[in-house]
Amino acid sequence: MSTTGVSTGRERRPAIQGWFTGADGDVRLLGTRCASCGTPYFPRNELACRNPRCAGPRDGSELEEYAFSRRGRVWSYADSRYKPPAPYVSPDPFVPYTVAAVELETERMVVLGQVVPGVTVDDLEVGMEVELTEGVLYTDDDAEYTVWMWRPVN
Amino acid sequence: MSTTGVSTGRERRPAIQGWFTGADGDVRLLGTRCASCGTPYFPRNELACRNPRCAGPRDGSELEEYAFSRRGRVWSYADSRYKPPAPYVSPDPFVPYTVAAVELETERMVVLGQVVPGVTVDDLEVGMEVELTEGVLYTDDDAEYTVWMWRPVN
Amino acid sequence: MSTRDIAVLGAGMHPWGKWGRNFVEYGLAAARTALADAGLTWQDVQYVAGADTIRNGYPGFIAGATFAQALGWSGAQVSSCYAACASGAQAIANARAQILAGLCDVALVVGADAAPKGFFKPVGGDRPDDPDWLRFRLLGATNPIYFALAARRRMAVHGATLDDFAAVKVKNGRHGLANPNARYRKEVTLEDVRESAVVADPLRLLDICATSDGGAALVLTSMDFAKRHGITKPVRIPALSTVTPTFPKTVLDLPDFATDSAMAVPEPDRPFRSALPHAAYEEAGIGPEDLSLAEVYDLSTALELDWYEDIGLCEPGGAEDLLRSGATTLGGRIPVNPSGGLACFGEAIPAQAIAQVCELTWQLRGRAEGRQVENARAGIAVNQGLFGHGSAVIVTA
Amino acid sequence: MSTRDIAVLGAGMHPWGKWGRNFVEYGLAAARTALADAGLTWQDVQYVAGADTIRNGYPGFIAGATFAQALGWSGAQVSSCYAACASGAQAIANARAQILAGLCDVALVVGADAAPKGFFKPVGGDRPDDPDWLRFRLLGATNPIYFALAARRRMAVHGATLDDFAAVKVKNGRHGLANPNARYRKEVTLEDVRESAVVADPLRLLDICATSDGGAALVLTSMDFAKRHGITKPVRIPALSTVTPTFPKTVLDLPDFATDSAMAVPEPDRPFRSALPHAAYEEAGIGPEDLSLAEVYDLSTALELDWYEDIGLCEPGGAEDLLRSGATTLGGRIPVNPSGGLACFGEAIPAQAIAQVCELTWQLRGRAEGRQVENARAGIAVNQGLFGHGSAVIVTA
Ligand SMILES: [Zn+2]
Ligand SMILES: [Zn+2]
Repeated sequence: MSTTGVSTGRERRPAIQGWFTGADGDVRLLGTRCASCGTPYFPRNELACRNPRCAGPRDGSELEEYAFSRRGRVWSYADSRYKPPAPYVSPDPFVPYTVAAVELETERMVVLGQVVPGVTVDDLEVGMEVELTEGVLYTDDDAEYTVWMWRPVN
Repeated sequence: MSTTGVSTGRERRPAIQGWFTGADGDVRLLGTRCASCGTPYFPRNELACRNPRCAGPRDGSELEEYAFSRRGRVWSYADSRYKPPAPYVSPDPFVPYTVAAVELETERMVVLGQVVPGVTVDDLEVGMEVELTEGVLYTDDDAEYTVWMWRPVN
Repeated sequence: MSTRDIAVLGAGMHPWGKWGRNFVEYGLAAARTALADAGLTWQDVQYVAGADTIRNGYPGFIAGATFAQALGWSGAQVSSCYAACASGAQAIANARAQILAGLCDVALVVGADAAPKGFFKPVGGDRPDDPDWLRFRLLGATNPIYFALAARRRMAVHGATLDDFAAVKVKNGRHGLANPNARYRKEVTLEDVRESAVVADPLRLLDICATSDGGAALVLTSMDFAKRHGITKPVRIPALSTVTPTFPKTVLDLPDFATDSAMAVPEPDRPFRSALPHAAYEEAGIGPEDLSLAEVYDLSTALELDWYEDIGLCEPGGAEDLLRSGATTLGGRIPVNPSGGLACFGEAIPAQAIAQVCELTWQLRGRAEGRQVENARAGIAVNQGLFGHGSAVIVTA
Repeated sequence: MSTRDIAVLGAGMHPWGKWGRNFVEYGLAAARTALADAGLTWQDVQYVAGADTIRNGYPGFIAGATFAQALGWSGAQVSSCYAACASGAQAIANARAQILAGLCDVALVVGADAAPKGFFKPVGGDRPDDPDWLRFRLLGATNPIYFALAARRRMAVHGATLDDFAAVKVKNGRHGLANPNARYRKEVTLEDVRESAVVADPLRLLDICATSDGGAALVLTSMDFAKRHGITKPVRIPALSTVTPTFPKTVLDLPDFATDSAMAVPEPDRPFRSALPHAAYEEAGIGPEDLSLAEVYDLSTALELDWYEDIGLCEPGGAEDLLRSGATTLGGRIPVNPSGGLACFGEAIPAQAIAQVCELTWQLRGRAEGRQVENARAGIAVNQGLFGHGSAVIVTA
């Protein structure tokens, strides 16, 4: 197994369906947005708008597909130096990874994501601009499983 | 796998340690008994006597080993016609089994157990005398796992 | 009016069934229906009491917060409780205490479940220290085995017949025909029950309740709030009991391997299942003779008969005669399970005790269309779950 | 005396550690110690409130009943609740409401845990619908990752340094030296913290609390009962808050993938973590200036600094100066975590919020040997857990 992001020639599959989309250069987080009050949701909310003052029907019919901004600014960041427990699928030996919390200006919210392999906490700063891409989270004999990842904008 | 009770020549191991003991003819349920108030416990209670009016120290030191009566009378009985879910280890194909709740006169309590294979609900009656024996609960490649079972006294 | 009264201003359910969706959806729908029924909004709610489900991941362990988030974080106080089949009643008890303490005026109680198919089984993993795991492993003692042991005992001691058990199913099936929230709305005949497969002798498939998806919710308020809200004669909850057993507990219950021993201390005067309603009657200052109807936990048909005696509708051993007399059928003296009971609903664990109180509320309002008990003035809802849990709730007009 | 006062007559713990025994044993020991401290017996208890553990099988899901059975079925009323780190506080809230409602006079609150080693992880099984499962699967977002994100944010916004974080550990380590219930009773130096391995940058091993076994219990009574029992000036709980967040929740918490959006509705005036003590201050009619001490949930050293601001000991951004001034050290103006906090205990989830109130009780009685806050008159205990849970409890002399 590998999380290096280096292609192994296996099929690529999203590690979760419907949470992100697009090819490199236009990867977007997918969620939903309330057509009544405008609140966007990630992960997707299909049940009912959760704004308690929303005037919409709040039966789910008000929620439409929504693709989030591609770029944001680092709100904070951290890394993991030790192998986390399952259900995280870890390569052997374990490879540390970095996580960033990123503030999206348009959506006025903070979204977590792993940072692309090779970028460490030393390369990050609060306020730094980052953009969304896709990276390999883990691999098995069948496929490479991908997830959304943040990477610094050069 | 088999629960027929027919020996397969594999090693016999109790399916659980310390709940019963003895060879055929003197199989006993093992539990504990409060040395202060005399209350017996099955399954074994090593924590503290649960009689709220017990005058004992109730720190576990009052609980001593106790072997239960070998014989009792059927309080009720039932069977299972469909394969139960795990963690029950079922043979394939499934073999129905019978369970009896047995009243122990000395201990003034009712204890559940499977009934030996071959005895069905048609062979049982409330009030019937039964005695404890050991039977095979399930087998795997390594061993036969045994458990306490009730059988009618002829 | 007792100082222990609280008002039931709203009741709502998500219909029971096998819908295959997330439990949050059922709870949310039930909550919205109950709020609409009360003429209140989510913003009016100061306290949310959730009844947990332990088979739906972390959101189920914290049902109160899960429902509060789904309704939209509002800063309300919250609690989540679990007590097996009595979970819903404990959630009502939590809300009631908050209201009676003057800590809040308006509380929302919600329970919902998305149930697995087939036998209930322990939550995943190898847990040889857990009696709920061990009873499956060492005995194959599924829930129906325990129900069957109680049924067979009743046959031996009180002369119940298989047809008595079947008659309970036939009665409840008929009661639930017009209940829009029931999962099964189909006439069942004695023949149907007799011909259904034996699951755990002496009980057949149609004697044992299924597991269902469903949700139920109540809006509970102080009597003062109800009055200010313009409801001068609300349905009320004057009493609720969640007592535990008294040592020695000499009746075998799920998931026990054995009863307590009565060697050192004699059996209590009142066995556990009858202690539950007894405490509620004492609190309400009424007795079984004051009841217009009862909702009892018919996990099995035979268990409904036990409840007749436990809630005091007849003496021990009298349940078969009471059933045969028609007294517990709609139109009889004291209809039991006019909703159709678990026989028509199947069990959605944390929702069920709340649903019982919803039914009593509708009955006492005179709005239980197609299953209305005439002149209903007072009702009781009782249940029992694993590990010394149970409840009795008294509801009055 | 407020009409919302209840009396704390007894407090007890099982020492924290890694004992490898069943959680029931810890809860039972804590309950017995609390009862003895109160001069009451188990037979006096009318209501048992258990705080659940979700990692110890079915008995953990119904902790109230499990402890009631272990103490010996007595017919007491029971409840079991779960609210992540706030579980213990919700159990106290349940008992308090019962007492204030006049439904009982004497309540026992118990929480205990036997914790797994290492990172907390989701309960077993594949659960791709459960956010607590998904955050591990898709992000590797362990608890320390969230703590580290908050710590780094604090460094960037408020200029906290790694040595500030380490100083919290040094302070709490010193506070806990003489605490007989603490797991770690060893002086820790700045060097020790600096040299400990980085777990989740910027946090080191000694910045992050361990997971422990432990138990805590309280005997709570009505003020009238306390008086009849001869205790005219008991330690009291005049206020307790378990408020939920207000939409939009704009602070990232476990196990979130994202905050709520503030597009449609502006952020609430008061973020979640400061809303918790605010509601309790309002209820008690006191403010942070009235506090003698505080027990705050130092899941990480950095988080203790956030709490200084959230409970109003200083303005946002002032925590580092407050810490450096020595005000929060024993002997200072407002000692924080005189018990040693999670730094010395490690977390035993359902017991922790109860243990905080035990410490406040002992401090307010003037019996916190070796760590006594001078003239302690009022204290606050706060915590926060997953999914919009948290609590603030005010305790007064
Ligand atoms: Zn909306
Ligand atoms: Zn004893």
